[in-house]
Amino acid sequence: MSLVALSRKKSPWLLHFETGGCNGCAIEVWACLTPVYDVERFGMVNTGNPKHADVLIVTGCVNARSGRVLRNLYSQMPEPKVVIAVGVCACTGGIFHDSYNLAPGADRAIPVDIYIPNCAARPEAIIDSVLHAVDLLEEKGRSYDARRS
Amino acid sequence: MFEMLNTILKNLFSGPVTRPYPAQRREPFASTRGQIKSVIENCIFCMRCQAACPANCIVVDRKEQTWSVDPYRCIVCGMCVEVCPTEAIIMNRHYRDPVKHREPIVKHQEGPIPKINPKAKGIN
Amino acid sequence: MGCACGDRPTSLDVGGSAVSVTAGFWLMVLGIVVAPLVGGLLTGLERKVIARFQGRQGPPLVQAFYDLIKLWQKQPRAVNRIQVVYAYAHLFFMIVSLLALLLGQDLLMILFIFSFASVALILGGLSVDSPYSRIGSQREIVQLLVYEPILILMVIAFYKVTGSFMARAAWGLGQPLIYQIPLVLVAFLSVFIIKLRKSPFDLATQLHEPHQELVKGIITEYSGPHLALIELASWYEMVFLLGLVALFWSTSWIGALILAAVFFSLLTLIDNVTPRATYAWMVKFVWKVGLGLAVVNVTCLYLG
Amino acid sequence: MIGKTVIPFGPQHAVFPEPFHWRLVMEEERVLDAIPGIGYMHRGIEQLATRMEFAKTLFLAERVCGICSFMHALAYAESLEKLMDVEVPPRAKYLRTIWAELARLQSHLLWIGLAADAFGFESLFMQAWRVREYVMDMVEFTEGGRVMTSSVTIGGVRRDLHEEAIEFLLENLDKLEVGFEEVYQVFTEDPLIKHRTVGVGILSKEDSIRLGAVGPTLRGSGVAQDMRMLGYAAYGELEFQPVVEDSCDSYARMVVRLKECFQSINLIRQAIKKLPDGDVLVKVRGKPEGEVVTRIEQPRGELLYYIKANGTKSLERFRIRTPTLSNLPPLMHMIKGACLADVPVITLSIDTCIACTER
Repeated sequence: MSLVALSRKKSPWLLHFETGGCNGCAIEVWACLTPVYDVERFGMVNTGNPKHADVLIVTGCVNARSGRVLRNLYSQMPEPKVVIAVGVCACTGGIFHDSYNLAPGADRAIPVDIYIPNCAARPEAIIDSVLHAVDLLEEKGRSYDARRS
Repeated sequence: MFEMLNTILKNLFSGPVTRPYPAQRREPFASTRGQIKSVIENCIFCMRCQAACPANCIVVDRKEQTWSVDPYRCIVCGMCVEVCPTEAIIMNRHYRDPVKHREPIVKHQEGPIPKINPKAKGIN
Repeated sequence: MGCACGDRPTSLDVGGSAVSVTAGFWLMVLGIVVAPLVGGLLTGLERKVIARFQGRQGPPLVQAFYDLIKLWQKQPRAVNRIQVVYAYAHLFFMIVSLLALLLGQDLLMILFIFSFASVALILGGLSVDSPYSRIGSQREIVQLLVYEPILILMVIAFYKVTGSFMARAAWGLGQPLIYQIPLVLVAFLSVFIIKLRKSPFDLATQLHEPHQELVKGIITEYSGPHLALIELASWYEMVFLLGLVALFWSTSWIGALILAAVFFSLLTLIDNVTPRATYAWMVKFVWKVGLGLAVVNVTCLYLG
Repeated sequence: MIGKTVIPFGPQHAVFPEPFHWRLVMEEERVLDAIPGIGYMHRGIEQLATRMEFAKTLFLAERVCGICSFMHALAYAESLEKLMDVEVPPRAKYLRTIWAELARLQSHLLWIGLAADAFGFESLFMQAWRVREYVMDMVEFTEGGRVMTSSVTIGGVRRDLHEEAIEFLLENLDKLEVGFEEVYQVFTEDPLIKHRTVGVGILSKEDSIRLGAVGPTLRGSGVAQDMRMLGYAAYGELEFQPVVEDSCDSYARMVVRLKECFQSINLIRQAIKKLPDGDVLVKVRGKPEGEVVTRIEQPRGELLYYIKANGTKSLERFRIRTPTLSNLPPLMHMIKGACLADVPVITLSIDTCIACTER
C-alpha cells in the first residue's frame, strides 16, 4: 500500500453534527472520544471545523432548518469525504418518522455512505463504522486522484 | 492544579483504561437489548407486534405469511418481544452492524400457520 | 536534534568568523530535512503522552506524519489566493529563522524573521471574512505584544553576557548561559507555551485539541494542503524554540538536550493541568511574572 | 480595531454537542447583545403524541431528550398513573428512584466534562467521562440500554433488580465515588477554574426568582427548591436535603451540581438498603381521561408535564415545559456584558439541553 493510501486510512478527522434528535447518539459519539473507547487510536480527532474534516457524523433526524446547515457543512468539506448516519433517526427518522416537519433520514439531505442502526447507537458500533469509513476514504481518495490527474 | 497533576501522573503510571475494542470484544451484559430476531416457525400472524410497535417498523402480512421489520427504524424498546404470545420474536444481546445499504428484513413462513396455544405462555 | 549547539562544525572559529561554506550548506540541509522529522516525531510523542495522561491509549507515534500526508492530498480549497501566499510565507519565514539560528546568525535578526512568520499567519487570518479567524488573529496580535518584550530582554541579557548579538557567540562560552540568566530562562517558558499554543495560553488556535470556543481560531479557514503548510511550519517552530532553549546550555551536547527535554515535558505537563485562561489574565500574568523575572535578571546583570 | 462584529456561535460548534445558535453582537471581546436562534431540533413531539396511542407515547416521551430520557419517561408514567388512578407497587417506586438517580449522575458527569471542556481543560473532560463509564455500566447492567433504557412503564417498571445486579451496583458505586472524589477536588480547588467561574455570570437571588430560574441554577442563587421534596417515586421515604450555594455565580452552580453527585450516590445506597420485596408491575386497564400536571426534578431542574386526555386512545394535549426553557431568560440576562471567552462558561453553567427545549 502506498504511503498516501496508508495516511488516508490512518487519519480520519471527524466532524460531528447533531441535526436534531434527542442527543442520545450525540453523547455516544462523544463517549467514543473518551478514554474507555478512544477513537484517537485510529487517528481520529474531533475537529469541529468542516474545512478540516474527512468524516461527517450525523446524529438525529433532519428537519428543514438543520438540513440546510447540514448541506452547508457537507459542501464545505474538501474531498475525499465520508458521511456516517448514526442511529435510527439519522437513518430513517426512527420513532419520529411520522412527524410533520422531518425528512425521513439524513440521506434526503446529503449522500450517506454508512448507516448505523439502533437507538441509541452503541459506541462499539460507532467504532465499527469508523473502521468501515477509513476503507471507504481510501477508496474515494483513489477515485478522487484519478479525477484530478 | 496540583490535584490534576496527581491525577494525570496516576493515569500515566497505571496505564490506559481503553478497551481494545475490535481486537477484543467485551461480552455484553445479560440484560442488554441488542436487536430483535424473528423465529418465523413460531409465528401465528396475530399482528400484536405490529400493533405494539411505537415506531411502526414491523409489518405482518397474514395472507402472504410474511413478517418484516425495518431494522433502521426499530428503536429496540422490546415491546414486540413482550407482547408476542408464541415467542416468535426474541431479543438478543448483540447490536446490529453498520451497513452501506439499508434494506428491510423480510421473513416468509412456509406451510400452514402453526396452531400454538397462546395461553401456554400466558399473555400479559 | 537540530539545535544550534549540537550541529557545530569543526571548522567553526569560536565567536569570530562565520561558518565555512560547505559546513553551512550541510547545516542548511540538516535544518530543512531533519528539523521537520524531529518536530513531527515530537508532536506524535506529545499526543501519545497526553493520551496516557488522560488514561487513553492514544494514536501511534508517527500519527503527525499520517496527518500531514493526508492533508497534503486533500482537495485544495482556498477562500482567496492571498491566504495561500500567507501560508507559504509563514512556512518560509519559519524555515529561515530556524536556518539563521543554526548558522549562528544575529539573534535580533532571527527574532525579527520569527516575528515575520507570526505576522504572516496573522495576516492570513485577517485576509478572510470569517469572524472566528478574525478574533483568532486579534488574539494572536495580543500574544505577539505580550511575548515580544521578553524576547527582546532575552537578547539584551544574551548580549550582556556574551558581548555579541551573534547566536554563535554562545557556543564558545566557558560556562552555560543558564548560570548567569536563569530567570530569563524561566520567563522564556511562558513565551514557549504561548508560541506552541498550549494551555493555559491556547487562545488563538490549537492544532490537535478538539474543543474550543473559536472552532480553530486563526486557522479556521485554511484547509487541505494549506493547512498542511501551517502544520509543517509548526514543526519547524517547535524545533526553533527548542533550539533557542538549548542556547542557554550551549556548552555541552548533553546539557542542551536535557534542557530541551525538560522544557518539552514541562510544556506537556502544564498543558494538561491547566484550563485555558482569558487573554486579559494572560497579559497580566505574563507581564507581571514573566517580564518581571526577565527585568530583574537583566538589572542584576547590569548592576553586578 | 474592528467595530461591532456579529459572531455566529453555532449551530455546529465544538463546545456544544447540540445545534444551538447564538448571534453574539460583539465589541472587541465584549458581548453587547445575544440573540438566540432555535428550531434546529424541533421534532414535533407534542403534535405527534396526539396521533399516537397513549401507551406508545411513553417511548416518544423518552426520546424527548437522550441525556435525561429516564426522567421524561418517569414524568409521563407518573402523570398517566395519576390520571388513571393506578397505585404503583412499592418496589417499583424504589427502582424508579434508583434509576432516576443513576440518570442524574450520568447527566451531571456529562455536564462536568462539557464544563471542563468549556474552560479548555481537556484532561479533566476525559477524567469526568472516564468516571461516567462506571455509571453507564450500571445503567446498562440493570436497565438493558446505555442511553435509551425503556425501563419504566405505566403501572410500574419493566425490569426487576436481582441479587447480582444489586451487588454490581454497590461495587460500582464504590469505584465511582473514589473516581469522582478526584474530579471534585480538581474542580473545586483549581485556581484557574476559580478564576474563570467565580464572579462570572452573576444571577442574584431576586433576579433568579423574577426570571424564573429552576434547578441547580436556582439553587446556586441560594433558593432551596427541589422538586424531589414533593415526594414522587420513593423520595418521600428517603433522607436528603437540597444542595444550596449562595454565591450566585457560575462557580456556585457548578458546586451545586458537583455536590448533587454525592447526594445521588447516597440516595441510591439508601434506596438499595430499603428496597422492599414484591411485584414491580400492576396491570393497567382502560383509557385516560381528564387533565393532570406533574412536576419532576430533572438533572437540569424542574420538568413540567401537562397532559389532557379525553378517553380515546390518544391524548388530546401533551405539553412539556423543560428546565432549559425556564433557564433561558436568566441566561440571556447573564450573557450580556460578558467576555467572548466566558460565553461557553456561562451557557454551560445553566446546563442547556436544546433537545428538551425544542422537542
